This record gives sequence, structure tokens and C-alpha cells, in this order.
Amino acid sequence: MMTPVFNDWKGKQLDDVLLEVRDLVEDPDMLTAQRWREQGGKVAGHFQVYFPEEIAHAAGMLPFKMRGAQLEPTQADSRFGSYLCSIIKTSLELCLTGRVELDMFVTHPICDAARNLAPVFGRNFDYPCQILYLPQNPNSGHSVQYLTDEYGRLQRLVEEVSGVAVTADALRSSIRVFNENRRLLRELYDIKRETPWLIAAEDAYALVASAGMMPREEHNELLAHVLPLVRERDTKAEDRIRVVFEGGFCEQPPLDLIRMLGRSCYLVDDDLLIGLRWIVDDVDTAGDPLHNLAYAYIERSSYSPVQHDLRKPKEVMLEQRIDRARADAAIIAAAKMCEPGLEEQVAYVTALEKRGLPHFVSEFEENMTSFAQLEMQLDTFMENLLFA
Amino acid sequence: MSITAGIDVGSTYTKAIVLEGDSVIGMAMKATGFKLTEVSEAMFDAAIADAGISREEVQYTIATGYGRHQCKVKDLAVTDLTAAARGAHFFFPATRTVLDIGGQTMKATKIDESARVKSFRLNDKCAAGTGAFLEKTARYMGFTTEEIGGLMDTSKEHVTISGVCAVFAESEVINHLSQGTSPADIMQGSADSLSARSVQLLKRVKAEPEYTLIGGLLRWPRMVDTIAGQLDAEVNAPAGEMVQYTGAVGAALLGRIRLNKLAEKDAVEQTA
Amino acid sequence: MTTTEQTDGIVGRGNRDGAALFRDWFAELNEVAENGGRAAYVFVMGSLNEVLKTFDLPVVFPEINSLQTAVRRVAHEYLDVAEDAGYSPDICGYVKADFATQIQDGRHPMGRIPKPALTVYTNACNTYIKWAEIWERLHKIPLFTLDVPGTRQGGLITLGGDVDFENDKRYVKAQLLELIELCKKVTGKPFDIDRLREVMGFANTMSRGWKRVLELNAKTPSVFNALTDGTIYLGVANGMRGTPEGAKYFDDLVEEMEYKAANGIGTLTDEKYRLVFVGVPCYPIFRRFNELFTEWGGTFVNSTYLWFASGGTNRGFEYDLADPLDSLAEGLLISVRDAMDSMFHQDRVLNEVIDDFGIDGVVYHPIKSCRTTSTGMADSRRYLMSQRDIPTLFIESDMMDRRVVSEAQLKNRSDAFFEGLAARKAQAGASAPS
Amino acid sequence: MAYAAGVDVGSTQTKAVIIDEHRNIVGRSLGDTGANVVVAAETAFAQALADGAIEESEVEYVIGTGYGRYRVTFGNDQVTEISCHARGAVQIFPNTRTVVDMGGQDTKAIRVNDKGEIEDFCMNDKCAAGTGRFLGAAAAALDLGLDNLGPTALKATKPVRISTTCTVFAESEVLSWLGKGKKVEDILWGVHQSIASRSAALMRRVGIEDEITFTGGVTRNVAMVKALGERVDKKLNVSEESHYMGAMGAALFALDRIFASRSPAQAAEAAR
Repeated sequence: MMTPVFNDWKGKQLDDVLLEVRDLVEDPDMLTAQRWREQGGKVAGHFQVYFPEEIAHAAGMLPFKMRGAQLEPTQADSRFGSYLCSIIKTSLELCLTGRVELDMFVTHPICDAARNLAPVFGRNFDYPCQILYLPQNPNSGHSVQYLTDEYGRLQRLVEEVSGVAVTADALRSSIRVFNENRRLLRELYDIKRETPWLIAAEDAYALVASAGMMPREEHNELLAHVLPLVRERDTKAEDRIRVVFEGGFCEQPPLDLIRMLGRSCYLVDDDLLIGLRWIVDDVDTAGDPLHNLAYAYIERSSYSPVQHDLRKPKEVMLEQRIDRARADAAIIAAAKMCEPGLEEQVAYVTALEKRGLPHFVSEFEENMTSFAQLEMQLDTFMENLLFA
Repeated sequence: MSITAGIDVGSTYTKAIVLEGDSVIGMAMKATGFKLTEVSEAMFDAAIADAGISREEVQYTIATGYGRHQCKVKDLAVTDLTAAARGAHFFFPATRTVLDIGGQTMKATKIDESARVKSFRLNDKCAAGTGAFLEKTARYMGFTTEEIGGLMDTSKEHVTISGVCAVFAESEVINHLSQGTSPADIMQGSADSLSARSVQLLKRVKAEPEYTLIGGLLRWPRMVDTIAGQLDAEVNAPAGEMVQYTGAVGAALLGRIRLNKLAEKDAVEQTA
Repeated sequence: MTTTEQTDGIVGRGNRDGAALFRDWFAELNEVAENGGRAAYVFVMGSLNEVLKTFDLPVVFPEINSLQTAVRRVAHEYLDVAEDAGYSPDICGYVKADFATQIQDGRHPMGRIPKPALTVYTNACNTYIKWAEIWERLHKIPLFTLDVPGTRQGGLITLGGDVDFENDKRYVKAQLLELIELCKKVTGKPFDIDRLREVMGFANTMSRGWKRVLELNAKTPSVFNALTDGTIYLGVANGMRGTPEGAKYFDDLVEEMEYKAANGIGTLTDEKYRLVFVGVPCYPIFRRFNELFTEWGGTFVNSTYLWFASGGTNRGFEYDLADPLDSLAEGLLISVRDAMDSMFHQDRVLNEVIDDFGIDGVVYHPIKSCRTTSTGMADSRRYLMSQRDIPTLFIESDMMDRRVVSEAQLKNRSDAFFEGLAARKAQAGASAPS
Repeated sequence: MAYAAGVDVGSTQTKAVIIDEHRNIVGRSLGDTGANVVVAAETAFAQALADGAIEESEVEYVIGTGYGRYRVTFGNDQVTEISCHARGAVQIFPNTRTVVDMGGQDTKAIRVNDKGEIEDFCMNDKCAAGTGRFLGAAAAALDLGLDNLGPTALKATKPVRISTTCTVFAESEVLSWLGKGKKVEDILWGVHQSIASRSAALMRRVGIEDEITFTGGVTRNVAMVKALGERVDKKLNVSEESHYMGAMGAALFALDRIFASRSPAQAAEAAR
């Protein structure tokens, strides 16, 4: 049995627990992965957006979410050209600088930059670096079967790397752990939507992000401890506008930016780290677990600009998110150089203009340190909504 | 009649305005530098002196611009966009779109009939789409910022300056100069390039007439004409120096609104 | 050496006929558009022309339309229209030029482009998917994503019989059948498998021809310029895929290239350096871009563009007409995968080309518009240089957007590259035994 | 005695060097490029001649380099500054394997082999972010002389992180850090680190090998030499002649041409 990789919060007051979680999430040294390896554990690095972590988990590996970091990609920059987003560079930088040591790396065909990561990592590291071909035609009658087969292939790779045979029962019990985690994350978002004054935007974000950095059992324990305490908080609701933030499905804005947004408005919903909340309901545990995971990916899932499904026009999904959160306004953001994110903005704006919902369009970068422009836009928003 | 002040702490210049009712009674402007608190206070005092009044007579002061939070003599801070919308509306009440080109940013704002901001778009890429682009070109050819307007006025031939990067544009400028192109034409070429970017920004907010142009770059009539030509529409620009003071005027106007609200509140409380 | 008179007629025929076929094709599209007809929209990587031609659907390649706006020096007008509508300067220029064409009623320098009846695309480029979503919103038409799983890891290429390959093939085949159903619905026509066989037969001839043409450029001097001439041949390979005209064109082209090879007819009077091009050409200054190399005696004898943009025909894969559907699935899987590999894992193939084609230098051209082809280039170059002692040039610009194409910058870098090549050649000459 | 000359017409400055047959520098000059490139090249050459008290007729071969190399109208040939910087660096530090040159609008990283031939090179393509110009902008913003930048930056204790990539906006980024109360030295060191980081990425692209020679005018800035050295974890060669490295390289190529035109015996004699 491995000892926990994130103990720093135990026995502390709620505010200090949240501080520890924020520190963990912001630290480019990714200590939890290091602690896991120090105990002889193996790490499966998976790039944004979604990855069936249960499969790695069932083999006793730590599925580790590669979501970039706030660091200068000095080494990685030499492996890439000019017109590329930051997250692919800093994710590589984490590995080139030895901050994160992996036993395998998986990326997905989510965009033209991301899938190039498999060959780039493959040329730079000796461990298996692969593309998991999540289907882009979920509307084919064959897609669930295809994905089940593809997950089977992934399972064989995981078994080879970990040296552990993955049984159906092990996979089922991993699914249960992740179902519990999904339930807790849904609860956290309920709090954000219903009583946003109880939790700061950056704290909610850090709680979600930490899921990708530690064994899910540990994360379940953390959330199970934190959420009731958050609900008990005695914080006064303020007269702030309710805003949905859209554009954080892959590259992540810095925590400071989320803090800045949360200071002036209530961030009631978002697509930040949507991959961790991709499956919106429990995954069945009866029957073939790989099939169940594949089925859930296609039939019980959220949306993002990098997954194409005829049943889910992105602007319609955004409007549903806004309605569900009873939002007054939306921030339509994209990471700099993020092709799918930038392309989606036009459709989002058209839809929001049609319904007259206040919004503004912006770009961000994980490495940005100055938010004056963004703050000015947000303030203008508020001044004109509140003072009329 | 109420006396309010607006201080616009911009990235290049700091402007202050004192309003008595709808009349400008004092104004002052100076390069911002990096001591934002000091310069905003100095301009506040200069505008008051210009108005021939004392600090105590100013009933409400609003700061705007990128250094608005550093201004210590304010009662409230509002963003450039909110202030510019008010100012543009004040000069041209039928304004529906405001284009503000400053030293470091370019902003297109759509407003409604009561000067509320409906939507806006900023240029945040790099300096290529801002006043800095023109200043670099001028400086590179050995002219000062103040000479830009005069230069453009004497331009005769059309040259293209692509200018994605303000620094790279220099090599284009060298090229043109060594081929004998006149500095005036190059200056106008840069203005055309900048103007094209501003028109694009306007289209991105789905701009509607009337258009009001403000900001330091519009103090040159030729720049206003260039944009009007590319936009193929009539445009407004506040006369003379006011084109640079529009944000400060808007801030002062907002101050009056706040003052009236507070007065109402007082009245309500007194009657209660 | 043969004289000019003798070579008249055959030398340069590929370029002439290619241009003529192209004009005819666009004239036809123009007619369809003027008559209010619609076309199938497809892409070069996995066009599925085989299926669409079976249903007699006119085919539009928006990528080709967009690049034509750049070659004809009007791309910026189109980019402006799209950027005015809110599309970012940082995204694919092809998407933007096409969007502008769409919202301006098909107006295009080569004639009017008909509206889509449906659109079919693979995931060989993810931007294809985002692009098709734009048409879905503009025209409310059916989209069909033919999802072709690519190579999972460098060097792990699965083949027929392998469990993973068979899984992928089943998926591709199932989707093909779904596509055929969609085509039946859209056109109201029945599916004729013999017609499919016929179309696939023509495609086979073209694949065979293209493979041979590419091989022949290993000759010194090279028989065609992979950057300029190659782009014309590519246009036909894509636009006429699966047609009798296309098949004849490639038969003729093989004849021309064989003739040039046998008679030592090259593209430059003095071919000093044999180069391979990696990426998509710089279309806004297409001719000038090529001259940056030819004026130093450099010619492109091969190009990854001729692989990934040829619909996979570079591999010369020939369908088994006895079992057309199964073979089409296999061919798609192999050719689309090869197109993707030539971008992701190009270092592997370049190693072979350098030897087989006697390459003196490799020119990498990453562009702002295309992350599919550009993302891995710097790393792949680095890797190649760690394995081989070969000079390379790395220049960034764009295929559409002249705002990021700086001729002075490009010339500075290409001059330095050739200065290096010249020094190397002089050194090799000096140290060679006399 | 025959002389060879190199004239390096850069985007900001033009340099000329005259060498004798033993590769000694006998005349040099440095001036701003300004608007007229042809004149700048002529002036630089004339001043170098004057500096060495050499008659123009004694100079047998002239090579132009730099962005304006085709405008060195009196030159016999042109060679890119990439080749010239490499050549100059190898001449002065024969074991050089990596050359990094920080110029006005581009930074070049060049890898050379043991024979001094260029194996690979890379330059910034997209914009001027991270070039030496960034320093000039920061100096202007802080009202410091270029010579004071380095010594001031070295006093830093808590460097700030500069994330702005646009050189033109460097100014406002610097000002905003000042506004936040950061010390000048901490900001400056951040600026140096930001440039060093970008240059190091370019160097890594061509491969960093022993020894590294750092060329260009920026080498006079001690902080830049330190920041770059730290970033690549190597000691950098810096020559007194760094500023003239491009012109020096061009002159060396010119000398090669002179020798090549002579009989081998003559050349050997002259080179001794």
C-alpha cells in the first residue's frame, strides 16, 4: 500500500486546507507525482482534455493530468515554432526539466497541436508516447465498439508498462472510485452555481485541478472533508453579477486570473478542466467495464470545442450552461494560438448576441502575469450592468 | 451648479478636466511617466488652477485610464471604456460606436442611446495596431511624435507598410526610404495600415453609426480622414484638444451623475 | 541532349494539361453554382472521391480554392472579410478565405463556387472538423466525419491481420457504409457497386502513376520541381481522383517524366543543390519563394507536401476491385495514416529520401496557418540533425497571410543557407582525392 | 599591402572594418544607419578609411553584410550577417561552436563545426520579441543610459517576471512594475532574464555546444552576458570587437576573395 502523496492539508482549518491545495496546484514541481514515484509507483501522463483514468488506475498507476504549468518553457521552446499555444510547450518543459517523470505519455487527437505531442515526446523520451484515438465520429453506430477496442489497446499498453494485469473486477472498482469523485465534483459545482459566495473561484478551481494530480481515493477524501465545511461557512452573499467563463477546456488561465475574475463577479460555471468532469453521470459497473467507459464517453458526456458530436452544437450547450447557472453574463475566452478555441468564439458570440446576453471576448495565456486589460473589460461590464 | 473633475491617467498622457455644469472650466495635460500618483495629482491641481478654483470646490472626482487605481485624489474609478462612452455621447449625442486609439491600445465600443456600453473589443496582440506603431515609424525617420500630423498632410503617393511587428516594420521603412520614397508617404502608409486595423476592430463589434473617434492619435485631422475613408462613413471627432480629453470629460460627467444620485439619497434620508 | 523542337509537345505537357484540366473543372463548378446546384465539400487528405464520384456528385476542395486566392494575390481581401466577422488572425488562413467565399455567395477568382450539399472529411487535420462546423451553421447541411485512427506511436505501424489494424478497419468500414447511406439520401440515387469499382480502377491508375512520377525525380537532374510543378500535379491528383481524365493525365505524366529522365532533361540549367521541402509552400509569394532557391542553383526534388496532400496516392496503394468496400476501407486507413505520419513522423521518411534522392539540404517551412503540419517540425528537424550530417533551413511564414511573409527575412535566411551549402561543397571538393 | 573591408549595415547601426593581409584590424567605424542606407554605408566606409589612414584605392575587395547589404553600392559582393558573425567569431575564438548574436531586430543562434563552417542557424521569425531592442525600450522607459542598464540590473535582489513579448510594450510593462512599487534593478534583471530565456531557446534549437561566442553590441552589457550565461549554464566568449563581428567577418571573406584571386604561392606568402 502506498502512503498518501498529499497529506499537507490534514488536521488543518478549512482556509488552510484550501491554501495547501492552491499551493499544490500552482507549484510547477508537481510534488505529488514525485512522491508517488519515490515509493516506486508508475505514472501515466495524459494530456488534456479527457483520458479514461480508470484504466491506468486499475493497473495501480497514477494517472497524471498534463495541463501545462506556470513556467518559462526555455527548453521546450527550442522544440516548437512561433505560432503555438503555451500548454503544449510547458507540458513538455515539465518533462524535459525532470519536474515530472513519466512511465508513459498519452495525448489525443483533440487538435492539430496536441496530437503532434506524441511524436514530439516520442523523440525526446524513451517511454511509450502514444495517441489515444478518441473517436471524432461519435455519431457512427460503430463508435462505442471502436472505442471499446481502443480502450482495450490502451489497457494492454498500461499492463505492459505497469507489469500488472488489469482484471475486469479491478477496473470496476476503479470505476466506483471515479464515480464517487465525479459525484463530489458535481456537488462542488452545485455549490458554485447555487451559493457562489461560499467558495472563492480560485479555491473551487484548485480543488478540481488537484484531482488530476493524486490518486482519486485521496482526492475523494479531500473533497469529502472540504465540501461540508464549505457548506457550513457563514459568508454573506454580495450583490455581484453571475458570470460563466468559457474557454478553459485545455490550456488553463493562471490562478491569479481566476482570482481576479472571482473578486469582481461570481463565477458560477465554467469549462475549466472539463476533462475531469467530462462524464456527467455514473459509469455503469455491471457488465464489460471497458464498454461501459466507452459508452459513457459517448453518451453521458459534456462538450468542448475539441470534440465533435452532431448532437451537441457547442453554442447550444453553452446556452444551456448559462441557463442552468442563471448567469447574467459570459466571458468568452480562448488561449492564445488555440485554433479550436478561437474558431468557436464566433459561434458563441453570434448566439449570445442573438439572445442579448452581455459578454466579452478575450484571449489568455497560462504564463500571463498582467491582467490589467482583462480587469478593465470586466469592470466596464460591471459598471454598465450595475449602474445603468 | 455642480463642479466635478475627471482625471484620465493614460499610458502616454495624463489629462484632467474640471466641469461646471456642462462647461469645461479647467483642463491640463502632461506626459504620464511612471509616477502615476504624482502626475494624476499634479494634473488635478493644474486643471483646478486653470479653472481658478480651489480643491474644496470640486464636489466629486472620477479617475479613469490605465493608472486610475493609482490616482489618490479620486472619489471613484471607472474604466476607460465607460468614461469614453460618456464623453463621446456628450460631444455627439447620437454616437453609437466609439473608437479610441491611444498610445498602447485601440478600443472599439458600441454604446446605446444613454451612453451605456453594450459591447467592446480591444486590440491586445502587440504594438502593431496602436499609436506606438506610428510613433516608432516617425522616430525612426528622425521625426518627433508632434510632427506626424504635418508629415501626413504632405503625403502624395500611396505606399504599403504591412507592419505586423512594429519593430520589423522598420526594415520596411528602410527599404522605402532607400528607394527614395518620401517620409511623408511612409508616414501616411503607416497610418493607412493602422487605420485598416482600427476599421477591422470596428467591424468586429459590428459597429453602427454615428461613429465618434477619440484618443491621442486622432488629434491629427488626416488620421480622422484616413479612418473615415477606409470605413467609408461619416465620422465625428471632438474638436481640437478635446479629442484627447474625451475620457476625462466622460469621467467628470459620470462624477456629476454620482453626485446627483448621492444628493437624491441624502434628500430621501432627510425626509425619512 | 535533345533539342527544344524535339521535346516540344511532351516536355511541359503535365503543366499545360494540368492547368487546362483545372480551368475546365472550375468552369464546371461555376456552371453548377450558376444553375443553383450543390456540390460535395471534401479535403485533400482522404477526399473519399471514390464514393462521391459513384454518386456523380460535383466535388469542391475548399483547400484548393483558398490556396488559389493566395496564388492569385487576393488572399488578403478574403482574410479581411473573415477577420471582420470575428475570426482570429492566428487561425488557419484556408478556413478564413473559404468562410469569406461562402458568405460572399461563392465569389472566387476562378469562378463561382457552388454551395455544399453535404460535406465529408477525415480527422487527418482536426481543423477540417472545425471548418465543417462552420458550413453546418451557415448552410444547415449534413456533415460526415470519417474518423480514421492514425498511427499511435512512432514506428508502431500496424498492418492487415494485426488485431489493432483490424479494429480500426472495422470502424472505417462501418463509417463508409454509413456515408454511402447518407449519399443515397442526399442524392436520391441508389448505390451502384460496379460504378464504385470503375471509379476505384481509375484511382488505381492515378496512384500507380503518381508513385512512379515521384520515384523518377530521384534522377539527376531532377525531372520536375517538387515545389512548383508538383503543386500542379497535386491539383489533378486530388480534383480528378477516380476519373478517366485523371487516369489519362497520370499515364501521360509518367510518359513525360520517363522521357525527361531518359534524356537528362532537368528543371535547372545548372542543378547545384538537390533539396527536399517539408511543409506547405508559401503561396502569397509563390514564384519569388521558389526563386530564393533556384537563383542559387537549388531545386526541390521532393516534398512532404506531395505525400500528405496527394490523398495518399504517393504510396501507390491499389485497391482490390474484387472486394471494393473492404479494400476502400483498408486503402483509406493506410493512405490517411500515411499522410498523418508524413507530418508527425517525417524524420523517419526523410532519412530514406536523403539517401535515395541524393539530397544536399532540407528546407522546413512551418507556417502560422497550419498546426497540423507545423507543430512537430522544429523537434523533428532537431532529431534529424542529431542523426544525420545534413544542412537544414528553418523558415517560418505562411501559406495565405502575406502580413507574416517578409521577403527580406526569407532571403536573408535562404542566402545564409546557401552560403553554408557552398562552403560545404567547396570543402568537400578540396578534400576529395584528385 | 592590400586591404580588405567589410561593411555591416544593420537595422540600427552601420559598422565598417578594414583589415590587412594578416587579418589585423587597421580601421573601423560605427554610426547610426538612419534613413539613407546607401549614405550610411558610404559614410561608414569613408570613416573607417580615415580611421586607418588608408586610401580607398588600397582596399582591394569590399563585402557588404547586414540587412542593407545590397545597398553597399561600392561593394564587390554581399554575404549574409549570419555567415559573417560566424566567421568573425571563429576568427577571434577558434574553438567557437555556437555563436549567438543579439541585434536590433533579430537574435541569431549559429552552430559552426571545427572548420568554422555553419552547420545550422536559427533566428526569431515572428516578431522582435526578445531581441536586443527590448533593452533599448526598457532603458528609454526608465530614463537610463544603455551603459547603465547592466550594472543596475546586477544589483537585483528580487527579480520580477516579465511576460510581455512585444518589444514596444516592454516600455509599459516596465512602467507598470514601477507603478507597483518594484525596484528598478529588479525590473531590469527581469527584462534581461526574459531576453536571455528567448535567446537560449533559439540556441537550444541549433544545439548548444562548447564554446559559445556572444557577439553584437549588447555584449557590452555585463548583465546580459551574465543572464545568458546562466541560462545556458556555460561561460560565454565575449570579445572587445563584438560590436564589429559582422563587419569583421565580411572583411575576412573579402580577404579570402583577394587570396583566391592570387596564385597559391602569393597567397601563402601574404598570409604569413
